[in-house]
Amino acid sequence: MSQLMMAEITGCQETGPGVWVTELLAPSLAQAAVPGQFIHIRCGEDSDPLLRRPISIHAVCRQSGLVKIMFQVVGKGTAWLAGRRDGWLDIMGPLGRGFTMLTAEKTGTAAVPRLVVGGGIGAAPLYFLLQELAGTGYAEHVKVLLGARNAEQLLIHNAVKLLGFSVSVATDDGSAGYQGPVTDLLAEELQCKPGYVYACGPAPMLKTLCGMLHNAGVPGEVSVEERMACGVGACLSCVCRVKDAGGLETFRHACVDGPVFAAGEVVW
Amino acid sequence: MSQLMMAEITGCQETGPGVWVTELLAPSLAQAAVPGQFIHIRCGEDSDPLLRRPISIHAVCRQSGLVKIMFQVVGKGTAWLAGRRDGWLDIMGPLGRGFTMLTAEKTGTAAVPRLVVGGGIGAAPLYFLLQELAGTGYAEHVKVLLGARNAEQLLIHNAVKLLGFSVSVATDDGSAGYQGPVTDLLAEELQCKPGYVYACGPAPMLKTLCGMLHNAGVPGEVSVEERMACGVGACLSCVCRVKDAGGLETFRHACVDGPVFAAGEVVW
Amino acid sequence: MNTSVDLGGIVMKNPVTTASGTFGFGLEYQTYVDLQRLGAITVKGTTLKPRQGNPPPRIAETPSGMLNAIGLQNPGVERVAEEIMPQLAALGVPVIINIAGDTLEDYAQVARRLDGVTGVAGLEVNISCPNVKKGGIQFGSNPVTASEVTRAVKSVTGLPVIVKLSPNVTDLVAMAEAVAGAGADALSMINTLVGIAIDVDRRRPVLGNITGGLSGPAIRPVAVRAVWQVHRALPLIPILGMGGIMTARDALEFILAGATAVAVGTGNFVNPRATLDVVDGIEQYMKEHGFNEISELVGLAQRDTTRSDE
Amino acid sequence: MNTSVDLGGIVMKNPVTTASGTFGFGLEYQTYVDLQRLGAITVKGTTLKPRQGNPPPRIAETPSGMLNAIGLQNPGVERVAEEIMPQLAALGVPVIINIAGDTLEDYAQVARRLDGVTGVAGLEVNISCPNVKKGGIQFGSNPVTASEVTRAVKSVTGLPVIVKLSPNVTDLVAMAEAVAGAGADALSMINTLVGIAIDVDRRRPVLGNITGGLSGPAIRPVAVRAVWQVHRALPLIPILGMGGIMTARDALEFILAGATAVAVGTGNFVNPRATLDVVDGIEQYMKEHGFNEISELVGLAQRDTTRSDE
Ligand SMILES: Cc1cc2nc3c(=O)[nH]c(=O)nc-3n(C[C@H](O)[C@H](O)[C@H](O)COP(=O)(O)OP(=O)(O)OC[C@H]3O[C@@H](n4cnc5c(N)ncnc54)[C@H](O)[C@@H]3O)c2cc1C
Ligand SMILES: Cc1cc2nc3c(=O)[nH]c(=O)nc-3n(C[C@H](O)[C@H](O)[C@H](O)COP(=O)(O)OP(=O)(O)OC[C@H]3O[C@@H](n4cnc5c(N)ncnc54)[C@H](O)[C@@H]3O)c2cc1C
Ligand SMILES: Cc1cc2nc3c(=O)[nH]c(=O)nc-3n(C[C@H](O)[C@H](O)[C@H](O)COP(=O)(O)O)c2cc1C
Ligand SMILES: Cc1cc2nc3c(=O)[nH]c(=O)nc-3n(C[C@H](O)[C@H](O)[C@H](O)COP(=O)(O)O)c2cc1C
Ligand code: FES
Ligand code: FES
Repeated sequence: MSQLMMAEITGCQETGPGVWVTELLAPSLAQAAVPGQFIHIRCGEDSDPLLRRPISIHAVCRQSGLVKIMFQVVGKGTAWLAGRRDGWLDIMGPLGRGFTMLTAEKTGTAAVPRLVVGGGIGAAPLYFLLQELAGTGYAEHVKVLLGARNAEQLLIHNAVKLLGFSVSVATDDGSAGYQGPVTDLLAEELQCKPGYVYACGPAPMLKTLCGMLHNAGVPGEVSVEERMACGVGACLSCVCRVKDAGGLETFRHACVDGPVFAAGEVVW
Repeated sequence: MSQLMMAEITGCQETGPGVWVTELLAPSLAQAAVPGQFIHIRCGEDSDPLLRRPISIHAVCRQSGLVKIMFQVVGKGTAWLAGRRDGWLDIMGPLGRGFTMLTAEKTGTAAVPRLVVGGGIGAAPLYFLLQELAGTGYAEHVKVLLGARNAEQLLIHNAVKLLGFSVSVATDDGSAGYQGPVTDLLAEELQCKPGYVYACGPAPMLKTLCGMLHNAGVPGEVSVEERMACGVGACLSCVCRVKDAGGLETFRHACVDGPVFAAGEVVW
Repeated sequence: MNTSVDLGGIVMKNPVTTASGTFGFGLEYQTYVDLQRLGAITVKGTTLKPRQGNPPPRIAETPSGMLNAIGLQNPGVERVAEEIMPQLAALGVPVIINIAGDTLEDYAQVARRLDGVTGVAGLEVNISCPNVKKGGIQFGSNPVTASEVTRAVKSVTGLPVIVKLSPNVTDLVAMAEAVAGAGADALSMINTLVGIAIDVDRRRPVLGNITGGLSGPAIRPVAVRAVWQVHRALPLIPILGMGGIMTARDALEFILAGATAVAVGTGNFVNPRATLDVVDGIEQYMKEHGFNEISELVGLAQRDTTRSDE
Repeated sequence: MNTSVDLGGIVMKNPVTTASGTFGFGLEYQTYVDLQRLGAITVKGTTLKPRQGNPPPRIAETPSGMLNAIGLQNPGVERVAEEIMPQLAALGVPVIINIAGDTLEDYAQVARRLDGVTGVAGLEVNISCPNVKKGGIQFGSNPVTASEVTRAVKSVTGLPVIVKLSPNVTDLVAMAEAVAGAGADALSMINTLVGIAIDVDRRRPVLGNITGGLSGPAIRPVAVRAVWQVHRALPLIPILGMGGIMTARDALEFILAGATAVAVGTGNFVNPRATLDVVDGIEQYMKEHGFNEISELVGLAQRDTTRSDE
């Protein structure tokens, strides 16, 4: 269950250009969180910046009660956050609906081959997902595709290799791996008919990806970003346009119905 | 001349309950400043708190280019300031009209006996004044009266003794020196007809003090606090009601015409 | 100590409620807030038929504030009455339902439907929503139409009726007088100010709806002024004050200016426990300053004050 | 790159000026700002006779904003014309004099006195000051009186006349239409919103004048909306946009919404170099985004935008 809490900052470091990882001691959060969920962070004590900032859970250690977030500095909230090296953080979480963990019961067989696709800072929540997938013992059925602008901006790929996954990499400038969008790598992989795809990244990448999954008839889930105020389903601000099975379009709320949605239901 | 500058914070420590001294490296400020002047400090990078905060210059070392301010945490601006342990501070200064330094030319004789009276955090700018008075070689003609709520909250008295001045102390609870308001000490001293009185402290104290000086026919100056926006005479917000020699009341601006005013001209 | 207030017939055990649209139907905040400690729960704007609301983005952050253009997304009065009210009624806290419509008849129908529904303690008539074209602010910018809506609602319900005023008018006191004259039991103010934010990189408005309603601490001085002016002109009608309340001190500004009760809106997003912090903080203030009755504080800052130029 | 603009006959080498009352007579900021780099200098509100202004405290800080109740303290038009203008004229920068009065005749007399004074490039007619009882906002809340003031001033001066509108009205577009119809060469918006802050400990208003004008980043969304609406309705009349501008990006919001020029007000207090930072930042933006003429940006965010409910 989500809680409002003061979490102690136990570490904070820059892991890439403008990308920071902050570690929090938050045992109840570590216990309750599932991959794809986020925390809602108050950035400062005054009223500018005013609203909390939603940041995905990046990594969890249930034993030690430590939770990590990974974020890119893009504005005043994240700049403030990057300046916190110790002290306490006012957070709410875990929030939202995370990725569906395909268990043996749900799929008939848990060994369905899975693809995990991340673009840019979208890799952040995927590390937690991969931590959990590693724990299921089916790591060999999981392949990871990561995209970034260049080698320097590539995130989590070393850590993911250490978890034992096979990783392919794409960069816009070819400074690491394949030169081009990560969705090109996906196109190849789709020919091997993966059973399920998890993805997080910038909206244009996810849009392309959803189209590809649709054409290939492959199911999957994507994590989307919408502007949020409350984070708990009360303000109705974080709407994402979805269509139901019958094709009828409605709004769903990224903070409670998402941020993870079935790839097929998001209307881009 | 006043400048807008980024000054490096070279130290910051709590010297009393909720009272902080911050040291800045600001050679041009150290050169230009006179006692009673203030600096105008931006507290944060976002828009809350919005306005700069005026803080008096507490101590100056012209040789090293170091300037100290002493402030009490009373709201969000000063709370922010107390949190700055290093880095840079966006300041403007020196600003305002400081205390009149009575030189031999001005008075006929520089050895006119002087009283320096401080209440609470009002002691902050008086230390700089005393630094300068100590330099004139007439320290033995200067007496310092300091008031505070209690012994713990007494400021600058040790430092002032080290400068070689004789200090009398008054506290509300009698935990140090005389029990009662510092103006009681002043009443005694006024019987010895000091030549000039410098004072800074809370408005009620200054009001009483100005009345006493008037009755005793002793000239002097007081430093007042008004709410300021621009600090440079442009916004017309920091008005202090004064009366001219003819008794006509007008408004003067604490940021440029003050914060130091002749004790006789302030209308309380 | 007595902190209970009577807001035009709605008896609240303390003067703190939630601002419509910022607290959902209350249940969303149950994890963080003991709802039973609230003076009342004011729920999302409810219309006759369900509404989808506006296209995203629906919010933009601004300095010490936010713009919203939710567009009255809500499940419609039928589901509110049938599905949501039973859950809320069980809490035993007065529920105020904020209602909106495109036409006088809409308002009347929603009000009629809610009359007698268990748990509903009063209606807050939103004639000031800046985010829908018809109804909303149209009714709220003209004293004549505002009083028509008030009368339409009053004539079909036995519930206390609070009319929510828009600050986007030249003469707020005239609006207040009009709706008070038409029978409003209380006034609530303020709704949001109309604003726009532009995305400088995309060279387009940030919001899908272009304009949105500005709320949060940024507007508090405007809201306190509204309460002050209306309380000065109409000291007898109770006011529900809101606009940028984050803390007990903020709430006290409204009460001292003349509000009988206060609502926390945007503040809930920043601090989900803001309502309870306000409840506790007001009690503490009363204790420290020796007030036994909250009513002693209402409008207290107006006593012996005259404008220099009056 | 061409950043020069024509604000209703006032030719400015760049679109940036100062908001009246926040930059004194310019000279106060000379130590910090190379005044000759400004597009124009707009000075403090000037009246026929000298004024003392309101009793202190005159300002209060609020979240991302401030309230002021200076009350038009100024040395009177005679001293402005005789003593201050000669110093300003020497700079060679267009000077816009903000004028105010209690009566139509006051406005006309001030305007007449300034006609032909060297260095004065235009008049900004303040019909929207919330801090004086007579004149000021009274003229600014009614289209008829607003157009009367405009006509009174236009009939006695050959200078370009900018009329400064108040946001404290129900229908800003109607006001704009009225003063444009009466001959205003440009509009300036917005003046401050009326607000109150209460000192909770003393249980009194913070300001000596009780009410004050709210300025600063807090009001920016309201100001951008005002510019947007008026530019949409009256695309031909140039607008001087202001309200919470601190940076070039803030200024660009106004220009993209439809302002021909912008003024920095409260921002000067926070960053005395804000005007020049805005000048430089706009140029940089134009370079980065490939704009050669500032005029290409004016109102650009309105192109192809329709409200979802229009
Ligand atoms: C469910 C969710 C999970 C997220 N997880 C991560 C993460 O793990 N790492 C990470 O770096 N970023 C993540 N983001 C994006 C992150 O929330 C924004 O980058 C951040 O809010 C920007 O705040 P700012 O003050 O620095 O920027 P500003 O631009 O100053 O923010 C202004 C406003 O816009 C909102 N906003 C700005 N960008 C975004 C965005 N992309 N999505 C949603 N709201 C935005 C802010 O919350 C704020 O209200 C996530 C977003 C969502 C919705
Ligand atoms: C010329 C001058 C010199 C000063 N020197 C010192 C000093 O050396 N040490 C020190 O501790 N304090 C000094 N003060 C008072 C100091 O400026 C205030 O305590 C400080 O601004 C409070 O800011 P805040 O954000 O912490 O409080 P808040 O109450 O949050 O401030 C809100 C607003 O009120 C203004 N304000 C609050 N208190 C005062 C005050 N007493 N005087 C003027 N404006 C105020 C703030 O500047 C701000 O705009 C001086 C004031 C002036 C005018
Ligand atoms: C996201 C959001 C949704 C709102 N929805 C409604 C609504 O449905 N009906 C209504 O009368 N007011 C609505 N309001 C206005 C608030 O109830 C309140 O009047 C306003 O936000 C000012 O208070 P605040 O600054 O505390 O938020 C909404 C405000 C916000 C921020
Ligand atoms: C201290 C102060 C004094 C002002 N004096 C005047 C004035 O004399 N005449 C006028 O038309 N506007 C006056 N204004 C309003 C500003 O010119 C401007 O319209 C308003 O502050 C909004 O801009 P800002 O948010 O950038 O400050 C004053 C504003 C402030 C803050
Ligand atoms: S952020 Fe409030 S409903 Fe999703
Ligand atoms: S602070 Fe602006 S005139 Fe003194």
